[in-house]
Amino acid sequence: MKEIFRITIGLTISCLVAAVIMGSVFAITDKAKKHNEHVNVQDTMLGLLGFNKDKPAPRDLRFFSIYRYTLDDSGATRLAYMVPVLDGGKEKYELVVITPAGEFVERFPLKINPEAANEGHERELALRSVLRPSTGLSFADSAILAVKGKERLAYLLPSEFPGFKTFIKVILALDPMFTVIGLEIMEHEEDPGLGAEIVQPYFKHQFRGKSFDRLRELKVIKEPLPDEYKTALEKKAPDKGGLSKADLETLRDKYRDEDIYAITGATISSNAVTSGVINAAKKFSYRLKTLEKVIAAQRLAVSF
Amino acid sequence: MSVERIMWTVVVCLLPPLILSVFVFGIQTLFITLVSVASCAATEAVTQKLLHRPITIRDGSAVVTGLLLAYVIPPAVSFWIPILGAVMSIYIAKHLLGGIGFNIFNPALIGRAFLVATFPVAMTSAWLVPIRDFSIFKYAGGGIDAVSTATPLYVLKHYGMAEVTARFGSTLKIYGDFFLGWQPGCIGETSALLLILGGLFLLYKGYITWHIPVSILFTVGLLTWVFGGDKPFTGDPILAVISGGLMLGAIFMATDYVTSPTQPTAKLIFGAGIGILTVLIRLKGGYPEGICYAILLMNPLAPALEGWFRPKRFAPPKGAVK
Amino acid sequence: MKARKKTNSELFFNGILNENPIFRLALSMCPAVGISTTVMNGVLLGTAVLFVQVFSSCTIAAIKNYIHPRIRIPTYTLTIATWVTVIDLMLAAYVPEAYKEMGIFVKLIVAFAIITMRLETFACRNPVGASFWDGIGMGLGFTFGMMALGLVRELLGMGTILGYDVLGFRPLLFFVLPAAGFFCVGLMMAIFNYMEIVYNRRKKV
Amino acid sequence: MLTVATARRNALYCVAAFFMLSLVLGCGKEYRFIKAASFKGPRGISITFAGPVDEKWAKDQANYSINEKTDPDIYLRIAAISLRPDRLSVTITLEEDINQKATHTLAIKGIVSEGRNMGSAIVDVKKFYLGYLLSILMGAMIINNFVFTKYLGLCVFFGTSQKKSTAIGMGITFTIVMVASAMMSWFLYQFVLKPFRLDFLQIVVFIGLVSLSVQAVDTILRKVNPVLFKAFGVYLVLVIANCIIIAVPLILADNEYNAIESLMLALGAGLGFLIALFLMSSVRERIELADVPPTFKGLPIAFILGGLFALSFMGFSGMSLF
Amino acid sequence: MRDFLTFPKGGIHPPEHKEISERLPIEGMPVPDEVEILLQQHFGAPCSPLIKKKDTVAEGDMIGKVTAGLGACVHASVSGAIKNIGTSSHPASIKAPSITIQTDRQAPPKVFEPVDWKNLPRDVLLARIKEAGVVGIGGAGFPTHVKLAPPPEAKVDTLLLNGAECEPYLTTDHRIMLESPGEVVEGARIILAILGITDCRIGIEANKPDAIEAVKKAASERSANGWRISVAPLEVKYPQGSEKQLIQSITGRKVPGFGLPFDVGVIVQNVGTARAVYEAVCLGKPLYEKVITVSGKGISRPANLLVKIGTRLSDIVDYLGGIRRDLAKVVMGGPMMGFAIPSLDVPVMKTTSGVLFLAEDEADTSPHGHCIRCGWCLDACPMGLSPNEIGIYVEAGRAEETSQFGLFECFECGCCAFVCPARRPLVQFIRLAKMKAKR
Repeated sequence: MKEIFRITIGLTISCLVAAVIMGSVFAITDKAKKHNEHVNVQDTMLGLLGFNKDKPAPRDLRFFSIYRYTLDDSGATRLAYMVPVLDGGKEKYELVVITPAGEFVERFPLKINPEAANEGHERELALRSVLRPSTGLSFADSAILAVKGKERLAYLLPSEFPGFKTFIKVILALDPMFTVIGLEIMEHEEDPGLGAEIVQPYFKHQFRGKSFDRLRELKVIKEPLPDEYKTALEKKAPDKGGLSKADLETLRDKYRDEDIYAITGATISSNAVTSGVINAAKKFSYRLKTLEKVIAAQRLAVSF
Repeated sequence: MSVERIMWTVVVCLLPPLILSVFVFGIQTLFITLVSVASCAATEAVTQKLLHRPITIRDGSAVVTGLLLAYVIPPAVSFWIPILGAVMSIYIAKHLLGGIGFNIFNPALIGRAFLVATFPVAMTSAWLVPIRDFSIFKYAGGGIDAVSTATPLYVLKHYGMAEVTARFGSTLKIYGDFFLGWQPGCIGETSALLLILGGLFLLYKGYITWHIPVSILFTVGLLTWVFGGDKPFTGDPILAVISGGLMLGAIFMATDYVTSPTQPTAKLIFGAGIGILTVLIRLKGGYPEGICYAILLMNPLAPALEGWFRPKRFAPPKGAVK
Repeated sequence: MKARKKTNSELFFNGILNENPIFRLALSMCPAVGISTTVMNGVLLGTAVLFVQVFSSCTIAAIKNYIHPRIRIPTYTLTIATWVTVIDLMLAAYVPEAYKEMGIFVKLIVAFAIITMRLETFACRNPVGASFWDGIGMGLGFTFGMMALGLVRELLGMGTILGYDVLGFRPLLFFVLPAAGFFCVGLMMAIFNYMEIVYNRRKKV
Repeated sequence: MLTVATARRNALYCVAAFFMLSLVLGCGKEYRFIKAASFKGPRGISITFAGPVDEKWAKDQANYSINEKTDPDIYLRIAAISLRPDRLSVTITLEEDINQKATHTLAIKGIVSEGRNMGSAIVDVKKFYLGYLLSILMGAMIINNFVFTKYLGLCVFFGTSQKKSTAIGMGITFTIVMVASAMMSWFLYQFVLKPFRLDFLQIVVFIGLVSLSVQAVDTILRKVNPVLFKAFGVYLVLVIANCIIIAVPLILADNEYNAIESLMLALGAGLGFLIALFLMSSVRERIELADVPPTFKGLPIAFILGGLFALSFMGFSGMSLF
Repeated sequence: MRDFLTFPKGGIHPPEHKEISERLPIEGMPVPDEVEILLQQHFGAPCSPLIKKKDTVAEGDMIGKVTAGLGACVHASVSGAIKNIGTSSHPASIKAPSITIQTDRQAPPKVFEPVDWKNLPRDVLLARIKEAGVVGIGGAGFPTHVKLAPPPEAKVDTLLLNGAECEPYLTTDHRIMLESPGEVVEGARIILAILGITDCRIGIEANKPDAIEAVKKAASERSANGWRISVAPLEVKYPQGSEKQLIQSITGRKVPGFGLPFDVGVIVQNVGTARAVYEAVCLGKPLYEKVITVSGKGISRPANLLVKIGTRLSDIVDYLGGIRRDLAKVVMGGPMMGFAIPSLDVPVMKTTSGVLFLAEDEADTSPHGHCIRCGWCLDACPMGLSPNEIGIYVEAGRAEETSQFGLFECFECGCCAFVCPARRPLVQFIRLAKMKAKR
């Protein structure tokens, strides 16, 4: 009996100690983790917009996120957008609920710190506090708007779609006219040497400069990538076998309206990325237009 | 009767497809094959020398492996690709495991799987359009990129049957061409006719039995017919059987003594397993052709199958047999 | 045979050579096969294992007198799991890129037989200092094994070492594939065996 | 004796009940007037009604709206609608191919049958759920075999694959513990760790649960069937040192699987381990007899074999069953 | 084509080579100067000598007797003086006790008085067989008097006479059946009388039509009064003459492993044994002479010889004009089941059915390779065993584990080794495995 008591005490103490250690480490690292992740995404986005160490981003460049949720309000499906608004110079979020057909339903101001809005959990708490308890809530996607001063620079769309093996996660950058600015592959598990080549500049940069109308009709062709095009896409410095700026421009113009050249031996991955990009752009442009209509009608003071 | 005799007979049976491939894909296929055979033989000799074993190139098994390895390589690859494949086939898949008789996996196919993993692009896209005018030097001097094409199974998998007929001609023409050997594909796998003739000769000599090839071809045909089309029972079993490496695999690779079971029932199961896996990979998998991996996947089952299907004992004593 | 107390340096080299966890003890093989594609991966996972091993060894060595023998194994598990959680959280926070690369394997350190084995056979019988050196040796042995594998695979598979382009081309893509991990470990073990055979032969002569 | 039989029978009932439950869940809900809705071809959806519907109503495109469930605001454009002569079934053809992996929502307005208005309905159209379950099972078991394509559980895998009997014993024990601990972990994770944001404790909790289920299986087996315990008890300790057993709960935590799907994954992982062990052991029993180079004897050659297995399992890469 | 009887599983068709000696009548070989009679001629215990050194013995005198265990006595095959009692090289290369007799050429030939056996009771018949030291001369040399007294619970209903002689080269049984069919059938009748049954079937392979005819004629002459003695023509297939296969071919019954023929109601005797029984019972002549086939391309003059037991092979070679230069190996017994012997000093035994002098082109002496698992040996094995596995296990030094493949059911017929494309000495492997597994 005494032994059992001792064992229990011992186990409890060690569990408590372990829990304290893990808990404190978690508390310390969690912030750092989030910060790092945020910085990472930020860097990628800046990179997509063409900013890097040599060409730092302007001070007045800001990113605003729109979060889209689907609501199940006792049988009726609703879309809910968390839209950043300016309220007396302060950044806040407001929730706009619309029907699938695009008609305005209701709107709520949200009590959420814009910094904390990065956190899915925080957002959910804020949403729950304004919605009816019975409403079903599920996060759909988000879009990021890059704004410089008053001018919209770009839309950044995190998106994921099934590839050859598992999901491919990308960020697609569109300009205000929905022309592709750039594509960055964030995560994938494609085969090395085949599907994994989607991260290579010669593939992902093919999407650059495709106008929205061209993008809609974009196809994947199974022809060898012309060498000059490849050189242009890889964009090495002129002293490393790259091209001069003028040449680059001419080549870009020449191939601007080309279809996507598939990666040799990885047609499935090429197709997956292409159709994923097309879908993301198409859906986003449609939704943005709907949302903007509602915003205009409601006279929301959005920050973008 | 001797191992040498069997192996060299297999070599002879394998030669007609090679000769044909010179006329279909050009003279460089001969060169690739020679490189493959030579490097297999050389690897065998060097390995056996290093391991202080008697050198047995003369028994022809390395030559057979070399030939088969070359036969499952596309005709437009660089010549050093088969050299690497040969090292993998003979050194790793054969001699490390204890030499002939213990190579659990078919060495030539391990070589091919290794090459597909190492040179995915070359091994899956260096196909050539068949030559029809005997200009066998057409592809010899390079310029291969411009003429590379797709295999029928690739087209079928990614674009459907309609595209196959659009590219290769009417159904009847396809049957004729493919059966005779005028289809894009690996060096030695295109001609169903010559492979069948070789197989029949081996069958006549009693070196192989019908069980494995027939059960593979039957299973593939049946399953393709059932599941291969848009709707059930609309697949094309004939095309499935005469295109790709199925014939070569079924007749010359799956029947390899070491890597297949010995008893008739076990052979039928083994063949059916290969057939099912082939169709599974062809229809649902990531590759247009599945016979190579299907055989490799069934090979390790051969020891178990042999254990399960022993010959019927004359009259075993009571309790001696499980 | 008389059990002689090993010096710290002996403990240290024991883990690296004589009882190399990967090539000699054949423990903790999963990451050796799965993610030894680059030297950097090896270094990182090795460091993680080193950390867990050292801390767990020291912890157990420190509290060994208070552990009730009947809950020995649960205590080990708890200790290891705690330190694994710590390193897991830290890696996730500070080196997210590499952490992503290593995937699930950092968490799987908890199931590594090598760590439990060292606790059971060494740390619970030796003082903290010796356990520390033993843990360092084992951890470094693991790191060394992972790095050796990573070196071969990175060089042959991508033509680079530590990310720097050495060969200028990618020789054999195969070595990047996880399947090659089996071959590399097998060949490496054979090399260790061969060295042992040669060494023993020398000693006889 | 009696208790053992009863326990067995009860266990059987439990299993049967479980599968019935999964069947019911798998088949989805009953709809009042719409009997079934399913994908038909690459861009079609077919709806079956309980009674004949009005032709004029049925042919009106405005009565249908289809969207992917996750995109309720983006309607798919309908190209054509066809009604079967018996007026019991409608096929809607869309303008573009349907992403059949996603669930689609089909809303039907004011169904008119025999002059009566049957009201509106919203139907989920998705692939056969059992097929999905099966693909999880097969995926974990063969296609993404944990040993040969995910490279987990290797220490135990190489340690217990020397003899067939050991391998099978280990595999079965492992599968049982795997399923038990994975299900417990899933429940705990879904209902405790996640809601209370304690996911950083997952490693401790999961390893604890594994030890617990090993202990539980140990105790139960010892009491219920001592014979079985004698056969399998020795492997129980090894199970804890197997990374698959901790990897599966971690994977479950990363993916949004429901209970049945988690069960399938755990079962698949266990059976896949069993298959891998069986294949490896039957092959190793043969290699034991071979003249393997002395430096490769034992573990090195087992690793080479593992590599060859992994090479052949690459044939499954990119396969999706349903 | 006629329907010949055969067994269903396994079997092979090796080249027969019987044409070398099948037309040569049995020829009595002159008595050699010295004979060496082994005291262990057969299955069972060795005999103890009944005489001392320098004793003189007459032809047919018993010189060795079994004192304990299973066995049969041995007799002097020549008259003369005992030169030595020592050890000799046994044909199977084991040193065995033997008696050497210096022939006395002046001694008169032995004359035997025939008796009418029909009035003798069963015990006497058996005793005469035992006295004469008759053993099964076709195979292992099992003492015949033991074999003919099966335990009472065994219900024997058929006697099978084995005249298949399926081994290539050998023609002794063929010549015996051809030249003295009456004696063979008479021997069968004696055995039937001892067993108290009436049915006898004589299995003869179809490649000996003349023997079939001769025995048929003799059998029909002697088949009156309820005796049912008939000839069963057998398909030419090796090992048709193996006991279990013969029983299956003729009666369709299967003798279970480790069982004996009387378990399925059958007794099998070689035709030569039947003739020896006749001689022992009717003439009182002990078994000290033996017909052997001397054949192969390596001997100058092949022959079917009637030799004294104990005649050394060197004497036979001298008598037949010596060996030829391309001799590769000497085999005692048939080429399939016989064993190669290292020297010509070994004497003929009761069970010796032939001596083959094989030239280089007849004997394959090239080295063997690895098993390629073609499975041909599995198809050839009449017992349904797995010789390939046994060979591999033996080579790997794990002979003890081979009993799972039915090691002890193997009777070493050699079919597997004959078909093996890798020329693996499977029979040697199996013998080795048996030795190790017994230990």
